[in-house]
Amino acid sequence: MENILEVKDLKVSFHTYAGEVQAVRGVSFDLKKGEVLAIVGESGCGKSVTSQTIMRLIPSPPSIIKEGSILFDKKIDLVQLTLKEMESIRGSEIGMIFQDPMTSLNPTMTIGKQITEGLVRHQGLSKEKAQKEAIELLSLVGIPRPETRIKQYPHEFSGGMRQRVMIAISLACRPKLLIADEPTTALDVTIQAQIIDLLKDLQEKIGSSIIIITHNLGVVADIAQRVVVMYAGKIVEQGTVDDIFYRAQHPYTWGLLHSILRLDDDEKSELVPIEGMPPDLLAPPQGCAFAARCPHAMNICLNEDPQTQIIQDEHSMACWLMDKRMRTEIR
Amino acid sequence: MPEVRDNLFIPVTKQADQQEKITRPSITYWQDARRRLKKNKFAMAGFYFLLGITLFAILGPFLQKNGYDVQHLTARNEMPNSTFWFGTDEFGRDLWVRLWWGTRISLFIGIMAALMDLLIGVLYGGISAYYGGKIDDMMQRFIEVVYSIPYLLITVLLIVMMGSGIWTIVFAYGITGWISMARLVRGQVLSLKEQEYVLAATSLGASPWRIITKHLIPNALSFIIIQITFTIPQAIFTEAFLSFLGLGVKVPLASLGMLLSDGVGSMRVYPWRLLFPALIFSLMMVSFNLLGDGLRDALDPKFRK
Amino acid sequence: MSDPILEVKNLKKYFRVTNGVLKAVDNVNLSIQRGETFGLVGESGCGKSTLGRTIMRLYNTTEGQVLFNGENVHQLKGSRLKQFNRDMQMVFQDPYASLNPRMTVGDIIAEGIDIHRLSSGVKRRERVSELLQTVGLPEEHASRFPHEFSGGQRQRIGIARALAINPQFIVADEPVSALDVSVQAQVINLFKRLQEENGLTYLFISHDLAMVKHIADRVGVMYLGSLTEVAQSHELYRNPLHPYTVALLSAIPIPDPEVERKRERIILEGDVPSPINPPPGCRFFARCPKAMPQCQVDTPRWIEVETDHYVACHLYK
Amino acid sequence: MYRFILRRFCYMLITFWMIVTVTFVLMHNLPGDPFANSEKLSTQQRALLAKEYGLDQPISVQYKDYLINIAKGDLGVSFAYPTRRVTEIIKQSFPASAELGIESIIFSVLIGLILGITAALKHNKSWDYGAMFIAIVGVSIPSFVLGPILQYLVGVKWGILPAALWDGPANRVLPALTLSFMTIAITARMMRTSMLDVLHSDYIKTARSKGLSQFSIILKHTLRNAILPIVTVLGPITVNVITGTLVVEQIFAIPGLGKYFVQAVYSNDYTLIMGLTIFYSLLLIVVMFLTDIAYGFIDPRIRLAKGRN
Amino acid sequence: GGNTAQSGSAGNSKQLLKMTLLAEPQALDTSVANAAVSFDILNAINEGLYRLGANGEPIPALAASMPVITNEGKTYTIKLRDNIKWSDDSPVTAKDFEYAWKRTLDPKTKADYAFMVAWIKGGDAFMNGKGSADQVQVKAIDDKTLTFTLENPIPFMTAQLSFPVFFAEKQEFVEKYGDKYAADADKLLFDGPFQLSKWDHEQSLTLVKNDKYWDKDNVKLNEVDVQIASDNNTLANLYQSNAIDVARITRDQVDQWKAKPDYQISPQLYITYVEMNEAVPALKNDKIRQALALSIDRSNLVDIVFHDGSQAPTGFVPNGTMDGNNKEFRKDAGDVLPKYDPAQAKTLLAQGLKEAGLTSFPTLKFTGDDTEDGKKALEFIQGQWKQNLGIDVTVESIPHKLRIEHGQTHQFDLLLFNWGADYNDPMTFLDCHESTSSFNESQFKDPEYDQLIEKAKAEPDGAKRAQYLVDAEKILVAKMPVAPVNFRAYSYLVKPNAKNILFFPYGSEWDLKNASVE
Ligand SMILES: Nc1ncnc2c1ncn2[C@@H]1O[C@H](COP(=O)(O)OP(=O)(O)OP(=O)(O)O)[C@@H](O)[C@H]1O
Ligand SMILES: Nc1ncnc2c1ncn2[C@@H]1O[C@H](COP(=O)(O)OP(=O)(O)OP(=O)(O)O)[C@@H](O)[C@H]1O
Ligand SMILES: [Mg+2]
Ligand SMILES: [Mg+2]
Repeated sequence: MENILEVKDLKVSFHTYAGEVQAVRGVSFDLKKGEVLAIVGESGCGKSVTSQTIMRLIPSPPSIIKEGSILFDKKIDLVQLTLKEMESIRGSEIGMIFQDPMTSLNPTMTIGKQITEGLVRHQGLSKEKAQKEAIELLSLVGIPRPETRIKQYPHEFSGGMRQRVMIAISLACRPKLLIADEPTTALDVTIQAQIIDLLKDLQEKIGSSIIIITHNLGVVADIAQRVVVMYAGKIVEQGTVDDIFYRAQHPYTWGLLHSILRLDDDEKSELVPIEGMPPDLLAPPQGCAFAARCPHAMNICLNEDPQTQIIQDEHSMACWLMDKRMRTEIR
Repeated sequence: MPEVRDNLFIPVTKQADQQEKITRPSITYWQDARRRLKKNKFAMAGFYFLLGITLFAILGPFLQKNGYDVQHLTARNEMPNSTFWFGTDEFGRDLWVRLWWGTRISLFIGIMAALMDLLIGVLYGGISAYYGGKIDDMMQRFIEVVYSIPYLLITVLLIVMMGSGIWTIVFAYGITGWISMARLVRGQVLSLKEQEYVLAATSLGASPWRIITKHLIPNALSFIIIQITFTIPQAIFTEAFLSFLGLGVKVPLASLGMLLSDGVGSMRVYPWRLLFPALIFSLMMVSFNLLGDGLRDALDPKFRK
Repeated sequence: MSDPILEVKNLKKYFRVTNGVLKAVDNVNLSIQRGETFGLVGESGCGKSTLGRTIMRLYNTTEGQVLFNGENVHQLKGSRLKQFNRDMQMVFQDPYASLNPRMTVGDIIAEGIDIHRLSSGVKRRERVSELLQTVGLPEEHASRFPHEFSGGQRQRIGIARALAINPQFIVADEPVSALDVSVQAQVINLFKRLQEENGLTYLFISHDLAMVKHIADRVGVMYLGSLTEVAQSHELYRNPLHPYTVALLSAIPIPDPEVERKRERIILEGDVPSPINPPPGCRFFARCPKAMPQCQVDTPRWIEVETDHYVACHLYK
Repeated sequence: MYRFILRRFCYMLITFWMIVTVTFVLMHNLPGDPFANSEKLSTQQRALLAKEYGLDQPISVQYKDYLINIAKGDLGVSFAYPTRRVTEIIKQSFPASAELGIESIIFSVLIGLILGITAALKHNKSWDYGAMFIAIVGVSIPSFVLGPILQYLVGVKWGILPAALWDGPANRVLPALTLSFMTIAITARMMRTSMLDVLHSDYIKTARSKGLSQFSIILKHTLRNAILPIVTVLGPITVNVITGTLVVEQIFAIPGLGKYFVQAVYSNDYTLIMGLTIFYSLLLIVVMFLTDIAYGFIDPRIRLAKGRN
Repeated sequence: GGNTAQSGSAGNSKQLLKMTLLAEPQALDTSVANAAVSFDILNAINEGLYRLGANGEPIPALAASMPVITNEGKTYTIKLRDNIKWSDDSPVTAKDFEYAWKRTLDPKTKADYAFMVAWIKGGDAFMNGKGSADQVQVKAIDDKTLTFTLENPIPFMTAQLSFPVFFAEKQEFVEKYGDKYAADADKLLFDGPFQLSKWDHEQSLTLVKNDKYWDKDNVKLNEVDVQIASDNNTLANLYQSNAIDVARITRDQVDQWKAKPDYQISPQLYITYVEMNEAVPALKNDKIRQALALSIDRSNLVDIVFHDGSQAPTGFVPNGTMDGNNKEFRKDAGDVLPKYDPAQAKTLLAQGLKEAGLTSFPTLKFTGDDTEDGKKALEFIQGQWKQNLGIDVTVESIPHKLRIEHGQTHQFDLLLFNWGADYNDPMTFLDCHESTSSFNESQFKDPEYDQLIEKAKAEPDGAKRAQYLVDAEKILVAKMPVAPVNFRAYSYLVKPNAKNILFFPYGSEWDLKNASVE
């Protein structure tokens, strides 16, 4: 199928008083039309920076895109666009949902105004038309009595409803791509289920491609078709959900899967944590970033960065364990 | 592709310690803050200016043989020259000496005001917030009352009752000046006392005294310090204002404010009588502000650049 | 063998807020046996922390009692209070807010020792090293400051602080929810190890049902200030009775695509209502898929449906 | 809502009563009596006068009478200006002070906001430093230095604007400017901080993600929210500026209220002191109350919290 | 820019003059008025029986002629002019004068200057609440004739009748407004050269020519715009920017202007001296007091502190004071004050201390006004004593009113005192040192001095009286209970095209009746 988004060798850094923080250190992945892609990984591994770089939302300075390209819809390289050109793509071609619904809405503006803003900007709708559209959107995301609701302010909504409003805003112009950065992390379990359900539902109806960022593997299993696993600013493994959950090859992915508790797991087995902590991106280590925490680390891991290798179809990973010279016993 | 030798494919043996290695350099909060402050050129400039001004305020008068009150009736209103570096006033008094004396007084008032802030403001705000409830309510009412009486009225009343002088000014400042500090500390303590580490101490059975001294004050300290860097110039400013109204320190001593208001009167004929005090005063104010701003940025981790 | 270390009887904790009364904990009954781990789950804002803090004496009660070793903790004074402070400790949710940023790790851990004057000088230092080792940190870290540590390490410091005075009972208020999944297990394993070694009793608060299931012997489910169901943990997961528990269990996504594809979900309608001035009747009424007219009027009673399996729902008589 | 207002009102009364009492006590401890003001009066005459103003009564009676009079809205007759009632003095002098104060607040808010916004938008660039430097210089020059300098340069030397007096609109410029320097600095700094806060907030990211232009984001999303914290301090600042015009009044010969604050104390003008205190505190209390309400208008969260009752 | 005095804005045909007052007139009620700022306006809008001429001589105003004085200079009979009217067209009658004076004496009126009217027989008793209005010996014999009898003969009485406290008031009008009388422009009646058309309190007053005034033909100005401004710098700046035509200036501005034709000096009947409280042991000794007086460099003081045309004093009665016998008192008495002599002062101090049995001079408190002049003078004198005598005093500047109270209750060691004449006669400066005077703040007691003053008061013969006063001053010089430091003068800037503005040495500052703008 056709790719809607191709990210190639993206490198993003922040200039801080302490030095250069290499938040994203060479990330490449594709997203097909109509596909749901999940990006998982530990806190601080660069998920948000990657997604916000696609939207060009990261303030510059302090950030710079050092290398790479983001090909959107086969033709436009988002990295090369001016901010003005980017403004016309944001909201209309690409929509975004943020983690915390409590702070992501402007507290002093009515919900209606916040939804219609994008419509008026991109589709040039009149106020009344935009208003009608907003009401429709609200009922689409399952908010009862949308006619009265659009006149209300964010604080009059609960967390779950605000996240629905965020979804309505991001879908207002029916974007081809929707990026959801931890859309449910701040919500309760039962509400989380509602939102995930809604996202799945809307994806079917509207047909947007979705990038969902999360560190909840349960959510990934529920909604995603493909998964990208990130660690310390790099992609360590990517593949279909089944590749990742059942045929994972990277020690970090193993660790991640092992440290997660499962509700349907009956026996009380000992949990296997990943010891240690992720490296400081101010001075990323030589070699594999995970080596320090990896139970299978070898001398080479400390010195040389592994290359990405394709294992099968869409399944690829970056680890020396897959190297041909690797003695089989260890594997 | 770098050349990779087979012998590298050997598992590393790790010590537990290595896993726990902390990547951040080990510096204390204060060291961190100091480093950030040192990086702030403006704040450091402010700091060094203040240091210089303080030094001169202490030593400046000794560089000249004249006392601040000696009148040279034959050398009145002289331009700056080799005998009188900053010129003389209408009594023929050495402005250099008077200026540094004035600076000394103004600084003294500033420092006293800072002490008042610490003594009254911090204590008041701290007690009000820590005990909360009815006590807080009552103490807040009281603050409201003091705040609602025109400050100028209180000050003038006091000066009329006690006579003018440094101590009266300090006292007057003590009556009204601590309010912003009290409010700030109260706000800080109110939020700090809900912090989980304070709850943890409470659940360990810590006494209020221990909580206040070990937990609340140290954590509000950076805000207090910043507030003080604002209080000091404010007190100096207030004294200058009172001097303009003729309520300043007792003659023949002169504060910076008095020299200024004197100088304004004669600025068209004897401009140096305004120029030098104004220069020092502005420099002092600018320095305090720069230092205060710099401290705020340095002490607030959010302001990391 | 019933040896309750903690009993909570008809506990109510209301907060007075600007627009009414916020019933954060409303009529909770609970009993925890010595040496067990009691898990408390429920959605955000349902009153778990408030319950924990009221048990810890950090809040006064509005009504009801908390009995610890048979004594009403809210009436303790003097040396008994000191003893209580030593016997019951708390581990907090936020590893960033629960350590005083201006104190060294050593002083934080030794705070209880200092307060209760348990030891000083060399002994104190030795005890701190010992505690650091217990929670798996090198002893040199005693001279460092909290901001130099990662979340997981900080949480371990918090645990060491609680352990310093040899408590019998620890209230763990969402001790791992702020941590990354990859380090959560470190802390959970530590909790389990300590329980085995020291025979501790835990009140383990969390909103992660999988976590609670893993660590707890018995589990209580809370909804909007009240307990809705209490049972042995395996019993609760196998045979949930209250419609809320059922929905909650079904809402949790399982990190297994196969399972997820097959699973039938119960998605609850609507949002958690506000605990301010709640209506009479069952708190869950508005969202309950099995609501009956009776539920709107009567508050359901607390009944033991099976042995050790309690529920508050009109569906069960 | 009614309960809220009622409670607030009660608090106001209590505060108010305390203020009256405190001032009353302070005032009666002033050295000297109100009729020491003239060399020419004989002792007998003074005694007669004191009697007429009720000053021979025990303090408690005077206090009681005073409270009763206040309740009736009567602030009495000024001792120093025997033909003028205190209420009249305030009525005659307040407009100039108020006008000057409000004009200077407008000046400072305008300039302060521009400086603050510039600084925030160009955070940590030379524009930021420049704007903040202007703000700092603003607080570093006392008005009694700035006023005469402006008066001489602009009014006399260049002859662009009237040097002093209170005749027409042109006369307002210099004093308002002098008075506004301090507040320019305050608003500029506050605006900078709060703009920075808002600019880093999540909902600005949301607005950007909708594809809104930088300009409309600042106009529609940032300003309103950033101004909120300034609104809260603006009330008290305005009151302070209005009553603290003394220096500027004197320099520019403006018929304002400021000078009475000093004069009344000096002349032991009991009724005027009390009247001014009452007026000032009332002004302050009312303005703070209004600020709260205004705040509610800008910030819907507050509006609702109060309206729910 | 710069100085454009010559092209002053006064050069208009509208006959508009722009004046300033240093403060708001506290009252324009002639009975109550107590300050120069009020007198200035009252002199313009009202008129007494007499008006002072350029040399301070009384000229008949509402009176038709000079008074007829009988009864050893105690009884005055005065005829009023025919065509004098209030601004409401009613005639000004002798009754209006009788009413006004009695009203002034009435304690209820709270008139500061009532003591002047109390020179009339029965006045003192009434003023102090002991007598009644009927016993006051002032009477309107008919509409046009007023007669009154004084307690003692007063040589300068005719001139004093120009003082606002002796103006007329219309009973009907005063009573109509009660408390509010004279509070605003529309609550005033006018019988002088101008009417007050607008009074913006604390800001400005507008005077327009009074068409009903008997001598309106000699009034040239159509309008006088009076702004209220007090700051010295501001006044100079306003003058320089042509916003005003007349400004009073001091010190540094004097230096700037003194060579220009705009500059004028108006010497005042006004003296500044240091009071020495004789109740303080160290100040009981004559020599110590003399030492303190001798060690003050008065000519430098006048130059530094005032610098406005003020003169170093040569006695206790300022230059320009008439002696009641048509001569200037200072010319009679001569330069009696010992010269500045630090060496002599030092010896005197040593001798004085020995006489007083003191080993050293105690540290005394030196109190004065907290005005700019006051503070500067304190500062200067303190420095002089320190440098010339080696003695320390602590300086305290307090508000004017408080200073007066301290003085009257004798709560001071050394006090800097200002005294302005109420009438043009040495008595106003001398009788306050009588031991019985309530203004005898230094507690100076000298029976001989008291006798001389009392004799002078009762003496109807001008020459004899003047001699008594000269002798009295000599006693003051010898004993030195107070040390004079300044004979005050005011410096004015007047646009050269503004003519015939009269500046007075006491009472009101200026008079505009004959002023004009060319
Ligand atoms: N404005 C910034 N300045 C400096 N460093 C930054 C900035 N924003 C992000 N970073 C750094 O970039 C790295 C990646 O951050 P990012 O927000 O993408 O993480 P994440 O994977 O989204 O984590 P989380 O799960 O916590 O949201 C982090 O190490 C972070 O410290
Ligand atoms: N000090 C307090 N004052 C007023 N209301 C409070 C206070 N503490 C808690 N509440 C309210 O009581 C209710 C229960 O809060 P609590 O913190 O116990 O919930 P929780 O179950 O711990 O939620 P979370 O999972 O978010 O920690 C909430 O609605 C909360 O807003
Ligand atoms: Mg993120
Ligand atoms: Mg909680």
